[in-house]
Amino acid sequence: MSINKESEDEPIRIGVFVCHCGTNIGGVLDCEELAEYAATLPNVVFSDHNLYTCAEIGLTTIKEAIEEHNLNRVIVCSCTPRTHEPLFRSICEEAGLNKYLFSFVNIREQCSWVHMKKPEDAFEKAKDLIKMGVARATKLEALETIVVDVDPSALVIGGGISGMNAASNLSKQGFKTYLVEKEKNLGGLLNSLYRLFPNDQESSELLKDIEGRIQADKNITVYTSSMITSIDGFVGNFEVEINQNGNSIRIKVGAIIVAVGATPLKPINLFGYDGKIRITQFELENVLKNYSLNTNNIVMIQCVGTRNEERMYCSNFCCMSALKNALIIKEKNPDAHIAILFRDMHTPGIAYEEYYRRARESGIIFIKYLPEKPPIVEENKIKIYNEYLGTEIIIPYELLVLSTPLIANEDNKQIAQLLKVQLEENNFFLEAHVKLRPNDFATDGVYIAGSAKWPVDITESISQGYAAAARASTILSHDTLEVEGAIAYLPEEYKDLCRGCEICLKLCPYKAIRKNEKDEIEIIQVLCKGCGVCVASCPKKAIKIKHYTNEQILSEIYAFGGIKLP
Amino acid sequence: MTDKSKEKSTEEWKPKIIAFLCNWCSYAGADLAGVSRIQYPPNIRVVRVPCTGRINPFFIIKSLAYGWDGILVSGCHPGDCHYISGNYIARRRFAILRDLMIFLGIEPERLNFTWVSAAEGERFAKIVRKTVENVKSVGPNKIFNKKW
Amino acid sequence: MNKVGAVLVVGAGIGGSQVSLDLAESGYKVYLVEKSTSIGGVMAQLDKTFPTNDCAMCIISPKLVETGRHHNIDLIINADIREASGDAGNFTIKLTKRALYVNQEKCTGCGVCGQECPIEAIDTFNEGLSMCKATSVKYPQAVPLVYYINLEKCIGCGICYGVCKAKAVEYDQTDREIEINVGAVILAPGFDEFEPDSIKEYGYSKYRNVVTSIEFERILSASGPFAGKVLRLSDGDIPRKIAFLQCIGSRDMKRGQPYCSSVCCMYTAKEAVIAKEHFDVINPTIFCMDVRAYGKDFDKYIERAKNQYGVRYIKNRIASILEMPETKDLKISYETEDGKIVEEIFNMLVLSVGLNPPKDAKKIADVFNINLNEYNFCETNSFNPIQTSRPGIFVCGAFQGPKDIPETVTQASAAAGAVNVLLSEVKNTLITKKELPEEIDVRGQPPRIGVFICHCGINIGGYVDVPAVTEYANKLPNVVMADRNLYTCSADTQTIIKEKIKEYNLNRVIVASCTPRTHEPLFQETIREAGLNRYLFQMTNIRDQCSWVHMHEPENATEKAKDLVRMAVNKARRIFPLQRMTLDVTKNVLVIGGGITGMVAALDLAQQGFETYLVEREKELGGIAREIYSTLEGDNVQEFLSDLIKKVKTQENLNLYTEANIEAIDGYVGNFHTSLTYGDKKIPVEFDHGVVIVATGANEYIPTEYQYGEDPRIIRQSELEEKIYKSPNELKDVKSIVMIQCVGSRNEEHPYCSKMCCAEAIKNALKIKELNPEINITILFRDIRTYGFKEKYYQKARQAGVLFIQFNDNQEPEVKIENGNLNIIVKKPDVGDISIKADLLALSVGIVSSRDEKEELAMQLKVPLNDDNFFLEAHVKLRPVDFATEGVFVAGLAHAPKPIEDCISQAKATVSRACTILSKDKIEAEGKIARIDPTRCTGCGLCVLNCAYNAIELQEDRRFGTIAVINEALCKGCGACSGNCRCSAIDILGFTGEQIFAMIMGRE
Amino acid sequence: MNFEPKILGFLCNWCSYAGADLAGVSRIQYPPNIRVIRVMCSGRVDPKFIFTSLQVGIDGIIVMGCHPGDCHYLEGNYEAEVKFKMVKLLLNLVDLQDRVHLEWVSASEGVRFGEVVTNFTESIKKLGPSPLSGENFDQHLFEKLKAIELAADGERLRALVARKRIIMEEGNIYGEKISQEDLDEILISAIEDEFLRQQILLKLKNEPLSVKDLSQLLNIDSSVILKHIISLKARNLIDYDKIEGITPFYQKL
Repeated sequence: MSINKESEDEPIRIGVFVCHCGTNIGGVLDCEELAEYAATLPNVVFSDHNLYTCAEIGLTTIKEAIEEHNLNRVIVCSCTPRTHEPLFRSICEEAGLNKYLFSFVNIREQCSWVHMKKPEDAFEKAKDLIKMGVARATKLEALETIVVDVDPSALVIGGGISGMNAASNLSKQGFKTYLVEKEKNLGGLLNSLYRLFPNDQESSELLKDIEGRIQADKNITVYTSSMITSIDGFVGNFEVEINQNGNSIRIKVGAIIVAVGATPLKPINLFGYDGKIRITQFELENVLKNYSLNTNNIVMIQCVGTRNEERMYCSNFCCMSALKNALIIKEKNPDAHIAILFRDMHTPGIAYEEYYRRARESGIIFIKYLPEKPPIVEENKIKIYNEYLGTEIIIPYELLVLSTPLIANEDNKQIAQLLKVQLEENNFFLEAHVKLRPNDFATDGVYIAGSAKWPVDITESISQGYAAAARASTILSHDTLEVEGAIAYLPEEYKDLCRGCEICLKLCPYKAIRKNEKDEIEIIQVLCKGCGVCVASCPKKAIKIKHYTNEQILSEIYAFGGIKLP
Repeated sequence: MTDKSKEKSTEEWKPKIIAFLCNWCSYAGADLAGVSRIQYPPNIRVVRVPCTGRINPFFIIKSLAYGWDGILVSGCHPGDCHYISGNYIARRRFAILRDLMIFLGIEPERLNFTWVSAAEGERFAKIVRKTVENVKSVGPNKIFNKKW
Repeated sequence: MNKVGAVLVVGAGIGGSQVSLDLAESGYKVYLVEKSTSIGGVMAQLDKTFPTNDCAMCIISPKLVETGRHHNIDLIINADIREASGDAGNFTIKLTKRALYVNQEKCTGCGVCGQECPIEAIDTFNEGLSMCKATSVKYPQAVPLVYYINLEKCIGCGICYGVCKAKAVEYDQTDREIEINVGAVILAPGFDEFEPDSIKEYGYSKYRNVVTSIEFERILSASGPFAGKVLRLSDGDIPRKIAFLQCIGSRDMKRGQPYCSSVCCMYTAKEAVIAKEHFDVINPTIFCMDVRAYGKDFDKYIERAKNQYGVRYIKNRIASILEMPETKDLKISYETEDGKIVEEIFNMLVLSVGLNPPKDAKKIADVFNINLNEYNFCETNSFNPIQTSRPGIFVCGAFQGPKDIPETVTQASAAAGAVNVLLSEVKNTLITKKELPEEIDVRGQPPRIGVFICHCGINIGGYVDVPAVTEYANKLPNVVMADRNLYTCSADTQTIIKEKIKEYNLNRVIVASCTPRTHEPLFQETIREAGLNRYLFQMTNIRDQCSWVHMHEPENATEKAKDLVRMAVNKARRIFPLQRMTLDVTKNVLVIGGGITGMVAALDLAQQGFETYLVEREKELGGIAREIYSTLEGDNVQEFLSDLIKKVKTQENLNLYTEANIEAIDGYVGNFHTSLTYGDKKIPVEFDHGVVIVATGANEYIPTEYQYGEDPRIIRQSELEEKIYKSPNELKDVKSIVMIQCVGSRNEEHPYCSKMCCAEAIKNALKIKELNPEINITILFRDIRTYGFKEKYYQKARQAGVLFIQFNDNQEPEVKIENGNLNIIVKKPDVGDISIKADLLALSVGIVSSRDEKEELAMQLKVPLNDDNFFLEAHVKLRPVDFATEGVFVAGLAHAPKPIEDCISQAKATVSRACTILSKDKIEAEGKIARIDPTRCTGCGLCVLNCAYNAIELQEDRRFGTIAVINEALCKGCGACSGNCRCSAIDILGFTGEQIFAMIMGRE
Repeated sequence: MNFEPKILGFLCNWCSYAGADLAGVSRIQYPPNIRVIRVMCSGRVDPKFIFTSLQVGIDGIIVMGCHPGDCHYLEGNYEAEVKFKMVKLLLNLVDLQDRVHLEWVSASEGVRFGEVVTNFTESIKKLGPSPLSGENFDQHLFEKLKAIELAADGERLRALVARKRIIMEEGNIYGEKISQEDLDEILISAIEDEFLRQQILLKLKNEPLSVKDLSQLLNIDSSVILKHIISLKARNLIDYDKIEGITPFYQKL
């Protein structure tokens, strides 16, 4: 922790360092003059200009200047804080200055580079920016970063393929891991599968392997037939209550992975589903396990109960399942006639497309149907309109297999509430960001893997399990967690202003605001990310934010406007 | 008067005023001021009595003797007395008491008698303000040296 | 069929509240159903009330608090009755309690929800003159003090839920169906004001400075939008000239209602007077047709308005109103008395709107299956004005016909009286009585005080440093524990208080929280349940009178709170248990006066099984009614009277003494003793009784003016009535009859209106016209006061050709007998003198009461007479049939002149009031009463004079000589005696000098 | 004379500020009038900042945030949008609405950032200098803007705006969704009320005034002024001062 050089009575002493950035800035702006200008600004006691402020020599200059001129604010006018702020902050810290007393002025990306052709105007702009930076710096306050201990253990909810892999991975990294499964056995949907695409491995084999590893792992505690009943706390320090057959178990973990999987849809009232001769693809797996098929005419219908108005999503793996199972049948009984009625075949990647090709070669018939003209299932034949022929085709069947999607578990809502995380419209769990944080939740320390988020196949489940484990380890591998200092808080002296309207509580995307047992609003510092929405919304203006205070922002506005308001 | 006490009186002096309020009108009026969140100076301390008729002149004299800086007595408006005629009796009583007190050299500004009805929250606040002003205008109660 | 000892009261205005309290006190379970969210009705909206200019809120709020807290009254707010089935004695009522979205039990009324609500709505209590929030309370002093969400306005932002520390906001509340079983129903839904939008000429809602009288009432009110400043709406200036227009929507066949709304003349005069009182620059002018100041002391009020306040009366309807575009003043043109049209500019215009039946009158009639009259008010008859067309369902207040507060309160009690008669055998069957533990004897123990300090959510805790105050309290002498609570009034805190009393062996309890006016009884009940005497409690107000009013000075507020707590502790150290004296009640009644009033009261009471003594001075029963044959409405009075007399004579439990003379009445409430002699033989008799009803009536004035008695053609109205009914032949040759009104009324000697003479004249005029339409009838009048539905007959009389000529107050008609011709001359300044030849002159004489007759009784009962020698009730508005002396009641003409239906109402009202005492085996007196130190009393008797309740007497004492003695049963503990006692011999328990000195002294 | 407007940009750290950096890296040229204040999220931009900026004479203010759905803080930019809508509505009252602008710019939209700034600068140039800029600024307008700032800063509008999105999108506490139009209607009427009330308060701050004085100063019908005087009095913000003749004067508490 850096020493806080600033004290209440100490006058503000600002040092301004203007960077030439080679010719990037210096080629457009007269940096020397800017430094001179900066020296004229209130509270500025030192200013300098360097060729490269971020180079070793520049950094040394800053450090020396802090020492020599007893600076308690440092401003660097150069490139963008987005890349260079951490560097300068650490230099300040090295010189014994709180890192939040550093301020950045961007005169390269947002000045010299974009106004090359108007150097005079750019110069004026740079002056303004420096003036604003100085005004802001005057109002800066030293902040403490908050440090919380991290419990080096994890909870994985769901003992399917994704959860087991996540647990195993975490354990291997040395973290105590708790694996909670609501069913009697681990394995999830793996239990109901026969062979797996694309390597045609037997599901039970895979399961045996991984389950064996899990059970043998002393670092993993497995709770089967168990439900999560409560979750308190926050990243690094979750307190979880598990109910196993009526017994309550309490554990403390630093991170949580949600790998609850999903449930296959039973297509009640669709295509004459009866569970006997008209079954689902999942049910077919069971039939295939101890091959008992003596039928020759088999028809499969894809996209049953999905990609429709009720479920506007593709279940991702059903095309592959159908192909795989069709090929298995063909393998056992080459005389079998198999027709797959599909809307679009989704076989992405090399291995999967290969599968598709093999299926076609093996004589399986693929017939496209239109969603507005779905196949009509009769007693032992199917009528289907073929777009290319322009006519209806009749296909006899002895076994009809319906490819149904995975749907969200019924208890997702309950778990989401416990974790204070969001669900999307189909009640799958919603990740923090679809591209950038696909296995994170907005809530820190909680991660997601597998079909709980979206229907995925085994391969993807396993990689997501690893991914989530890796994300969790970024937290767990630290003894302590340093949390952003520029966060919102409810100052003691403003507590009386707060009426508890809960506006902030509802707006906070990180659930960092709650009401404590005294019915008072409380901001959990470690959860706050400092976005400031609560601050800008609080009707009583009781909540404040550090480092982006109203005073700081207003001082910049005043500096630019040039008028000092009372 | 010593210099020290002079000094003390020049700094922010908060007069202490005792208020005798009848339960039915003035006390209710004071409550209404509260319900309506009408702000007034916090110098008064209220003693609730059933009726202004109950206020023995002695209470007033004792209050001054014990060093309260001012007195506020407030009852129902004439005719509104919950006990039919208590406030009339009080009015007569205080008219005489007031003369007596003035005769004794007590500044009349310390003695404030008034009526406040249950609907007059605003008026109550105003009267407290006025009373505090009155008392402030004559300074701390020095006639009686007795301090607590 | 089993009768049920419970009553449904519909509507919780002043009438509904009165009836509920009466019945609850008489031993019935009461369901008081109110359609809005708070009780109090229109009276709570009023600034002052006529004729006493009492502050409406001052006098109604204690009553409302009592109604809200009474353990026998189940208050159901925000509810509508849907269905009423069954018969008298046993009704099943289905009602819907609409959702408030706030839990009534949990809401502490702190108001934070309203403050934080971002949505504004129109404040209907202030008649739209100000704004309130979508989450609001009806008015600040509302009972019950419960907030509710106005669903029409609420956008559902949920802020109130968050800010409510009591967690009382419940958005998922739904309307609730309730079924109750009652023996009787009383309808008291009140009235709705006439809405003057429909009459375009008045410019209401078009011209900003035209307001209705109810709006003006809120403008006048100290708690109204302008805090009592009289300002006009266009620019907020004080209007120098205000014009009041009377009869807006009343007495208006075409555009409003044909009847007279009864109260407008008086409330207009009151509003004019109060406006003038507020700002002397205001000059009120009242435009009216007649001034109908017919009630007790009303005329005096009008005179005061005119003479003392300079209120200008112009007896004309106006011709037009125009707004001046620049100033927004109003130009009014009207006809002067001499027929000229003049224009005058006023700054503001107040429309005295009439009283309409409640908007949902038809619905009420449908639900309860009762008849409405032609104006959609509840149908009743003259001899039973509280009985609806369906047995077991009664009515009171303005739903029966427009009326003022005293008449409403009277009728409310009358309806309660009727219920008492109907349900007397199931009395006391459904009321609850709490079993309480024996009181702990704390005598000789040093005070062990427990202090409970309330955060009141954030209401106190947000401004006052409650922990600091608690710590401070803990250090005070004799305080053995001090604790603080989020809500001290919540149910769980009551349990805590009880536990602490046990744990710490407390013998004094202090609560520092809100106002004792509403919450003291609750805490007293709690400590009583824990075995402590309820007077071992002290309360100090650190919310309404501290945190709320010093929000910006938390430090000073904390200091004040500490002082207040210390003062309470100092007092608590000196308080001691008090006992409420209980008195046995003799369940007998003395009714003095055997007129209609007395007989109705006696009969109703005797029917309930109370031993009743009816005492009549004369030989015959019936009093003044013997000379009345018909009411204006055409009911046969003689038939009613003889029927009544027959019933009285045969009624069980009713002891009748005629030709009686009361020798002495001793004692006090519950325990009177009377001795009298009766019959021509002057047989003495003595008996005990619990209450007294005074119904001694009054007399017809025997005129000395207009040469009465000098000519057989000059007769009184009652003599004319006798002729009409007994010997109509005498009228055969009569061609012209002149009637003169206000003979012996409204003059210096009798400055009051006799209320019934206008009706009498019109009644006789109509009857004569019926007998012979050819007879010319001229009525000379000052104001025609056919108030209420009687207006109909005034219209009828005019239609029948009766000529009405107004004479000025100071220019009475002259009677000239020349050459045997009877001529009556009326002076009209505009048209000159009019001379009318008459064959008969009927003088409408007033009612007078003679001091000689009344004084003795007044002395015996220690009750007062007013200047006009009528008995003076305890409170004009709220206790119209009570005397200040408990257990003594007044009804009928003894109280003031009034027609038969009013007398009957009052008679029944006294029945109910009497029942509140007679229904109890024991009555509990007040605990905080005066106590005399006989060693200091000099027997000067000043206290006797000061006591408004006749609770002090001078008595000879063996040891101390002549000393004052307090009758504990009568003392109300006001302390007027104590404050005036020159020897400090009297102290008030609960507010002793020592206790108050302790509060004064205790500053460190 | 060539008018060079003063333009202030509030840029969210994650998208727009990065977009601006990208514009720099790509050497995209745009007018140099803009000065940037970096905030963590566009949702942090308190309406007060915008009103203050206008008051100190800045000619144009642009707020930039992440594209819908891209917010680093999940939904902060939606909040920014709701708040900005109120800012627009308030500025409508003084005809300054065209001087503020809200735009979404992502981290990859360097070119677009340049365009947005160029266009906005052009539009402000067309509008000419702000009536609040320079030495001889419009005092009257300044006070009105101050009133707007205070109105926006008041509990009522802040609460309404902060709950607006939830009520529109997730539904209110009764589970109903209220349409944007209906909410806007409520908001607009609240805005008009609060604006006028703050104007009254500002006027009363200097000296006690009567309803008629206020009516004249604010050019609003005196009966409307009175209505708001009642509301302000009920909130204990003002009180009677004195009565001159027949005219009561009010003072700020």
